[in-house]
Amino acid sequence: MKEIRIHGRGGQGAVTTSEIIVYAAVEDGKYGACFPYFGFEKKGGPVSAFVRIDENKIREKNQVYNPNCVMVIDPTLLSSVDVFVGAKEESILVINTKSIEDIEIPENITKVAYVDANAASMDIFGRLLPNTIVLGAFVKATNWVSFDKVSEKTQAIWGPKNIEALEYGYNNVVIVDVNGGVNRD
Amino acid sequence: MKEIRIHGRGGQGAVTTSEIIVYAAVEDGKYGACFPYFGFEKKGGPVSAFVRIDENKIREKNQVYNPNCVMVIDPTLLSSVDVFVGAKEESILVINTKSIEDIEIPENITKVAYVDANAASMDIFGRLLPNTIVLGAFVKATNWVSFDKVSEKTQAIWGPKNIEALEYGYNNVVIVDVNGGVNRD
Amino acid sequence: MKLAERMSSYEDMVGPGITACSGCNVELSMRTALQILGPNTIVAVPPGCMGGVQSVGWADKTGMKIPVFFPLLDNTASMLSGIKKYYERIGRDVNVVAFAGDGASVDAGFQALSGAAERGDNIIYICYDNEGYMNTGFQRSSSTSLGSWTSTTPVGDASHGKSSHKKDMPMIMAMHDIAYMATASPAYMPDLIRKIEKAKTIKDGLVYIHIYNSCTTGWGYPSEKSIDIVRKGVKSRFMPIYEVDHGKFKLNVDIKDPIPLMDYLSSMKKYKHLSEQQIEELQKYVDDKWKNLKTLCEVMG
Amino acid sequence: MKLAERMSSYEDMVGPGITACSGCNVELSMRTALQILGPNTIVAVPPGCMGGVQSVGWADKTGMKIPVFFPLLDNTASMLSGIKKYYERIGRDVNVVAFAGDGASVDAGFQALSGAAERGDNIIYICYDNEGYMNTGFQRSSSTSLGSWTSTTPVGDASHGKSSHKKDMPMIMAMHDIAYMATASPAYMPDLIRKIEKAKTIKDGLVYIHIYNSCTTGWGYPSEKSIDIVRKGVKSRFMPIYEVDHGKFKLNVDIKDPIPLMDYLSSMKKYKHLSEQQIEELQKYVDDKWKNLKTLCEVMG
Amino acid sequence: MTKTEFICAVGKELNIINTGDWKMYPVVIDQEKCVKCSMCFQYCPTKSVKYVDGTYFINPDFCKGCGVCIEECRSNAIDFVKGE
Amino acid sequence: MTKTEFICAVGKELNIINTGDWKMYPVVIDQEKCVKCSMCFQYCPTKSVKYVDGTYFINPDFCKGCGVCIEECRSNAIDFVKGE
Amino acid sequence: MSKKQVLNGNHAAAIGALLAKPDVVAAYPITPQTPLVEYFSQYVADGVMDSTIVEPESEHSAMSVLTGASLAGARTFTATSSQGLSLMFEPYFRASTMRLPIVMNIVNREMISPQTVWGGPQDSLTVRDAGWLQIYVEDNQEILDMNIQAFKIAEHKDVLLPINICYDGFYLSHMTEGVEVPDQEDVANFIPPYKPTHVKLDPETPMAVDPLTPGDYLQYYRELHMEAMDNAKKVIKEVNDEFAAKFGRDYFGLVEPYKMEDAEYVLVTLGSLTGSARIAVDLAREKGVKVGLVKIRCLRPFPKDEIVELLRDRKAIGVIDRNVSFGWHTGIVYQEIKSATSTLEAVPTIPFVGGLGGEDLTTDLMSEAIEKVLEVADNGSIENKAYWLINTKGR
Amino acid sequence: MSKKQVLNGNHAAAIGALLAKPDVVAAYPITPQTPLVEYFSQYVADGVMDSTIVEPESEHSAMSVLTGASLAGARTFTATSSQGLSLMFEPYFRASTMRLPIVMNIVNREMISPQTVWGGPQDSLTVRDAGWLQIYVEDNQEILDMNIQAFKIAEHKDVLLPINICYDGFYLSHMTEGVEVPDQEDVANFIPPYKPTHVKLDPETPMAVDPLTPGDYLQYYRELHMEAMDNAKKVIKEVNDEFAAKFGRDYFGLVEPYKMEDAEYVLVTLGSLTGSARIAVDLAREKGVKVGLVKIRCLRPFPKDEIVELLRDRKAIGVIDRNVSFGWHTGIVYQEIKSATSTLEAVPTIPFVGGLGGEDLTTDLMSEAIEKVLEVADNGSIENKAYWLINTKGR
Ligand SMILES: Cc1ncc(C[n+]2csc(CCOP(=O)(O)OP(=O)(O)O)c2C)c(N)n1
Ligand SMILES: Cc1ncc(C[n+]2csc(CCOP(=O)(O)OP(=O)(O)O)c2C)c(N)n1
Ligand code: SF4
Ligand code: SF4
Ligand code: SF4
Ligand code: SF4
Ligand code: SF4
Ligand code: SF4
Ligand SMILES: [Mg+2]
Ligand SMILES: [Mg+2]
Repeated sequence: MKEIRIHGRGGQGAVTTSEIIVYAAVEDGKYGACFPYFGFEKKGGPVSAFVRIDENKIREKNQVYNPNCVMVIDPTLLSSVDVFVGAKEESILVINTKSIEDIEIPENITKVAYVDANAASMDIFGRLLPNTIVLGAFVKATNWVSFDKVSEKTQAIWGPKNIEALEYGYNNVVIVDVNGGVNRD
Repeated sequence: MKEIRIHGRGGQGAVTTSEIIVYAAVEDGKYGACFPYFGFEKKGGPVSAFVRIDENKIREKNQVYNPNCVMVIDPTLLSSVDVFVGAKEESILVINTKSIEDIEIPENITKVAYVDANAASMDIFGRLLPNTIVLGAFVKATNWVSFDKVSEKTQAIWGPKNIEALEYGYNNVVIVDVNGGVNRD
Repeated sequence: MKLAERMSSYEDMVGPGITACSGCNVELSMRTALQILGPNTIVAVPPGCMGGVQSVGWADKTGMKIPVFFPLLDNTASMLSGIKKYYERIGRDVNVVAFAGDGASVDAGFQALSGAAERGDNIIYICYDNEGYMNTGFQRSSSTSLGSWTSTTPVGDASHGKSSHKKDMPMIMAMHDIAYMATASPAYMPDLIRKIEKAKTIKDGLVYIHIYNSCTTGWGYPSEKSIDIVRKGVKSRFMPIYEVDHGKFKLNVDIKDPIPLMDYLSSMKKYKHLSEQQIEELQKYVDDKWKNLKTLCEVMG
Repeated sequence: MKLAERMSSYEDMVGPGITACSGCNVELSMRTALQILGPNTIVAVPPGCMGGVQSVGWADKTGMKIPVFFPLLDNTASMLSGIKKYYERIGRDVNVVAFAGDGASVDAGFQALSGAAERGDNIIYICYDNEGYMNTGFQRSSSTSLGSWTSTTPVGDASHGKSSHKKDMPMIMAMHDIAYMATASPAYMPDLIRKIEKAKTIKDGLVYIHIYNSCTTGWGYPSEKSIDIVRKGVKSRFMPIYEVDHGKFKLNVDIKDPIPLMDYLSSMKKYKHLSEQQIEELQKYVDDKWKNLKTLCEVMG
Repeated sequence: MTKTEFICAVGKELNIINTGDWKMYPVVIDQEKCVKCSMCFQYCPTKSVKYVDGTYFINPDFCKGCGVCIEECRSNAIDFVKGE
Repeated sequence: MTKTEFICAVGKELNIINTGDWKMYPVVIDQEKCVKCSMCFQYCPTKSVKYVDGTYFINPDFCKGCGVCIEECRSNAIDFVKGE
Repeated sequence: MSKKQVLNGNHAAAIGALLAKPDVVAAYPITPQTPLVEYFSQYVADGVMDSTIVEPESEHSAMSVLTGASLAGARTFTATSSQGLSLMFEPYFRASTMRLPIVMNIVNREMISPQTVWGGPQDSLTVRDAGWLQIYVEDNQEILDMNIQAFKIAEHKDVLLPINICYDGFYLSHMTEGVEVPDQEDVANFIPPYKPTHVKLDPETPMAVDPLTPGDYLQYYRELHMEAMDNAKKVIKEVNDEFAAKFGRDYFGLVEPYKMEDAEYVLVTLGSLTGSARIAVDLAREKGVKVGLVKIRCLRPFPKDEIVELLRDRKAIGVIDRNVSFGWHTGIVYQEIKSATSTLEAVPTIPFVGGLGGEDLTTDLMSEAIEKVLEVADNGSIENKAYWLINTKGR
Repeated sequence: MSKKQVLNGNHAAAIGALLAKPDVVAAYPITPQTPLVEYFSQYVADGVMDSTIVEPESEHSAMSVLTGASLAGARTFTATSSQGLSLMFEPYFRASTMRLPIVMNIVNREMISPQTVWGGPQDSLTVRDAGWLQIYVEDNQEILDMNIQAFKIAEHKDVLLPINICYDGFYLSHMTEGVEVPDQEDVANFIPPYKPTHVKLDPETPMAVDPLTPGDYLQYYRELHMEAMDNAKKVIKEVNDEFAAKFGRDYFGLVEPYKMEDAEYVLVTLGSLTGSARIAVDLAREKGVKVGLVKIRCLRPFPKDEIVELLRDRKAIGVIDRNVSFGWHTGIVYQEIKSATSTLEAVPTIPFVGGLGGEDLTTDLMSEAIEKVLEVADNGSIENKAYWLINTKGR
């Protein structure tokens, strides 16, 4: 089973992103399940969402405590939220950032996929809508769900501009091995 | 234990009458308990109330099904209500009526105490308020509670005019043995 | 047609004997209203005197010739909304009607009524206002007037009857912008009859009719005075008779020369302890309300 | 004293960070009101945005410097009545205040409020009206205006936003004959401030203040337009600013020359689908209400 | 347990309560005095005043004897029949 | 179970939520342009505009960067500081 | 010095509460509770009592007013029945989780539909899991005495929970009998003043009540609530004993055993029906049948240990329920008794149901129940479904 | 032909109901139920569904509107949570005693105080005795499927009772997964139209609903109500089987046994927590521990017989409650299980409590529960008080 934890801010689409991943997994013939952490955050506050993908029916209905993958849609969260907590060994970080130089990446993370989604978003949308870009990066970096299905659902929910963003993320993500990890696919 | 069932019409004070009897019993050093049958009768509809008097604590909290005494405050009830139902053997009827000639008195009733409370009430109050008069008749006919205590409470609740009525009933009640009964006190 | 003829042409929908007190003008109001509304009517009678007197029935018997039911004390209007919506859905035009006391309307069921009014549900809500909870023995309601004795606003060293004014329910309902709002009195029968007939014709929103009734048992007056009392209520301007038809105010019974308020107040027991000051306050309330109402009728008529 | 000086002399009673949306003028209204009411205040914030944004606190921490609590959505006014009555009993003069949404006031908690008004309980009830249930994601309330999109009055082939008009809560409360009723707008701060200051001085009955707020997230407009929007609301006569002091009506912001209603309606997403007919209905509603209000102010002023 | 034909509390047959026996005395209209103003008809709470072929009369079956008709008749055409 | 000193849900210490980090860019008043009309002060939802000794300035600690003050300042004295 | 008065149950409750001097009272009238409210109002009007009375527009507001008053620090009192209890259910539940020691009499009345106003504890039993203490009483003296004890129990620092005194509508509320009324001063000495600190809305000590709370804290508060329930068992017994010592009337705390020493058969009862059950027990004893009775007084918390002790090693048991548990086809008390005694060896236990909606549970019916218990003890059959006690007297 | 969609629980409920074509819907928004209402409204706005929606001002009115509509003959649907359920408690209770087959989803949410919005079935369990059928489900597919079955069960002529489909807030309501959505026509064939005659307000067939009713009649209606509950057991199983045959998904009716054939130890579960319990059972089985699981689906009526059969002759049992029974210091399901099994020889049974107010019941905690069950089976001790399952993950 693959477990993903997504971190974003209220209004950035973290929850919908998690649903798109599940949609793709199910359409790919796998099982998927996701749910948001429900706080009471309005626009701007930190939010998170949890995703599971598996070959078998997913039975647990709990938060993801030990993600195989941590997705960070808003880089400013790093200062206030411990996004790495509980990450499994050899897990993946997918993050919106210009560079990972200043990020202290814990040992459990052995692969980092990053993309400057903020900048790209300003280019594509003229405002800050980084989530589909990060989603594209996620699809490329993990290969857990098919790009086609993700793209199909993204189109249905958010329309063509976001496909551009998705593709941007997919194509421009920088994937590096860290902490001695080996990029296995 | 003595069990009494009182029949009257809404607004005639049957319930308060039952409470006065209990008051007297308690003040006399006995135990007493009463409660009304609660239908939804407004002014004019038939109502009934149940009283128990005993030397010991009264434990049952139910209607009186087998009264030793049936009190009828309004004679017109005879046509619509079976006031005699369940009366114990050798029980007493206390009734507001000019005469008992037309009343079919069942076998279980062996003593009848009657007084023309309607007429007396018109004299005393100028309108129909027969209940204290019938209460006076009851006290005299049964001797189960003391006249003094009944009178004390009647005075407290309804004032002096009613004492006159009470005394009228007490003094003018006609007590007759029927169905072979023997007036034992 | 003559009133008696017209009314005789309507069948009485209520069972012939109900156990309302002798002389009760709420019984009169209910019978009259349902007579006019007729057989194509479903009526709710919430807990209160009119429910208590077995107009809904007893055991496995019904109290009326039309469908009748007990809503809860607090949900009359919403139950009716549900009924009406279903009949609208299946395309049947049925009068869906409440005959509810002031307790059920102005107090416990007020929110449900206000909600139905806001939604514009097409129900006919008749409130019979006898200014208190009569069925449970005359406790105060929000519709009890200032100074009135009730068993929960008793008179004693530390208390002198109800301390606040009557909630002005008709005006509050009018401000809900409902299709039709009217007050009525059993003393003014042709007016009352016309209003119920009018109510039947309204199809675009909620109808609220507020009948100023009285109560021989609770208020303390002889049963035969039942009509006289409410007539005095109207003539003293205590019970203003008006209507608001889609926002247009109209005074139906203009009392140019009111009888002294005391003529009304002194005709029953519940006010017998009133102090000078309470009477003044009541007079001021009546005067203010009348003035406001007249203005509204002039400007928004 | 200059407004800024006066306001600076009052401490902010709300914790410095609450999670209301960026630009929320309800946050502004709440902070301002409680600043004026000051430390001798107990405040209820029912479920709704202002409760949700942690103004009551989180876990074992409080969100305010004054006693604050969550009433139920449906019992704000009655809980306050209980508090006030006890303080009156022990002879302490404390401001007992609600800061409650339209859902909590005009819908689920309306009956409790109406009851407190009728009893004349001396509480200060502030309703912030953002025309819907924002905390749960913008569902319709009785205070949502005609035609507005909400998530429960969506727009589609068979539906075109809310089908009934906004319940006229200020007028309904005024008709409850309460001690003081006022509407206010965060766009008209000195007026709003004066009204809260006035509320503090009322000791003979219920105070109801209805603040016409807006909601950047639900209504759909950029956060910086938060004040502009409600200003347009007032200038188009959609949000009339007036008060009723012990029965005396007064128009506080007379809009002699209204801006076109469309200027207001078109500045947000929730109305973007409105049809000609809906716009006309809204215009008529606004015109009628304004006319009525003007009349009342003239005659009952 | 008393059984009914219903599975929940409904009632179909009309319940008849004999309120006619509440009254102390019968109430009767003196047709001679009656000016047909219809007041008694309008105000009778129990709808016991009937109007048939231009004439008002009282159906005693459910009349409770409240006296409203007597009070409201301005022609004094109605009264209790108190005689034994 | 997390224990608290309370037996039911109460809170005594003030909860501080750092809403200052919601803003994208700091907001600053250009004192040169400011005509002291107090609009920013009146309308700031977070009460982040302070008035001290006749001067208005913005306390950034809890300012969410909503832009209301910028919008409402008729002298264009306020703006985001976007420069890197 | 106490003195004897002749009082109906509602009057006894009003006087009991009067002696405890509540600060704020808010109640909404409903049959059969109404007279209680009226007595109260009259005492206040007459200046006999100086409680502040608030007249709410519904029971929902009645409970809400008291919740507010209690949060401000007031001693509070109210009463309701059936539909009123249901209507206030939301604030009712919350009063317990807020730990507010409100005292409320429930004048037990059957739940509609069908439309009814008569007695039966279906109302309070249905909401037994809302976190309140619930005491059921048998006669008017017990009503009065428990209304005094209630304040002391509820406000006890180890309890701090709201409490219901439940008594049968009409059977007690409208039944008049002699009742000893204790002296005001004795009661004042018995009940210490209420000075809350655990939760209080006061500008002098600002606090938030009910911040938004995550689950880990919530669980802690739930644990404390359940512990307070456990503590209540001890406190109810202590207060009972102290009351008995001071006023001379002992109710045995959580459950009252009657002729249980050597009993082979047992009737379990609740409320006013206990009276006729006692008589039936006496009658059976006269015939040599070793039958006893357990009267449950405290239903919440459920006196599991006491019941286990009392029901251990009996031959057969009958539980008399004046209510139904729809989903079990028995009564509610039966279902709870079975749960409590699940560690005992199973003996035939009959779920008797009857006396609903104003039907009497006569002595004859109680005797019928005893016979039935003897019968199943013999044939060992175990009943699963309600055995109806049908009153045919007076038909 | 069914088709797979990716749906959260609220959406699944909305679609399930949509397929059953209710006539009148009235619901009031509350977290976490709100999206259900929103989906519904959107379907109606889009003309996909032609239900009549009434927008009430509170849950009290929501249930009242449906009561009225159902009395008029409508098929009715709604949903609520926690405070909303409490607020509608008076008309809620009455809908069952009026025998109105209303279908209501309860999106389980913890009860305040403390102020909370998160999951947990405290809300619906507390009102379990109000005469409704209550089904608890485990995942979104079951939500959808049971919303279809619900109408057929509730409207069955031998049942005619309202029904709750209860599902955990957030854990299911906001959890998104793949769900098979049956074809509209298949569902239409599966559920016959609703044509009430037992109670109906219609001028063409005038009747009184709820006349004032004396106790003897009331008792008869109560007996019939309990019988309808008994019938529901049969009907739920039949409908389950028919559904399984037609749509290929079998939920086993009242209770679902999991690895119970040879189980020596048993976990009893309810709702969405069953998932992690299943995993824990599998993990324990891998270690050779013979543990099984009983998932209670139908709580009202309580499936006593099925539970007795399944729990007979086991060594130890653990009941996992995501709720508390204040007066028992356990969970509510535990208390009911004990009652049901009182005729079995007593084995150690542990009342686990946890997962309240949004706390997760993780697989680790379920494994901890199994270990604890094994432990008491060994030392034979019998627990009386809640054993708390505390989630320390992520702290
Ligand atoms: C929830 C609830 N609370 C209380 C009652 C008791 N009750 C029945 S009728 C009534 C008063 C009704 O007053 P009103 O509506 O004015 O009718 P009236 O009795 O005056 O005819 C009350 C309080 C009830 N039935 N339901
Ligand atoms: C009885 C009950 N029903 C529903 C809810 C859910 N709920 C919480 S806040 C809210 C809406 C509040 O709307 P409003 O008062 O206008 O405040 P806003 O969110 O707009 O600030 C609702 C429906 C609740 N808390 N209690
Ligand atoms: S108590 Fe009053 S309102 Fe009720 S039936 Fe009697 S007279 Fe009519
Ligand atoms: S949703 Fe609207 S009302 Fe609520 S905090 Fe955000 S802007 Fe303010
Ligand atoms: S009121 Fe008198 S005059 Fe008029 S119709 Fe009746 S009987 Fe005749
Ligand atoms: S006495 Fe009363 S009931 Fe009889 S006819 Fe006259 S008005 Fe009608
Ligand atoms: S709004 Fe602009 S001009 Fe006015 S005080 Fe603020 S900064 Fe100065
Ligand atoms: S940006 Fe918004 S929060 Fe910041 S100071 Fe300006 S108005 Fe206040
Ligand atoms: Mg009334
Ligand atoms: Mg709102």
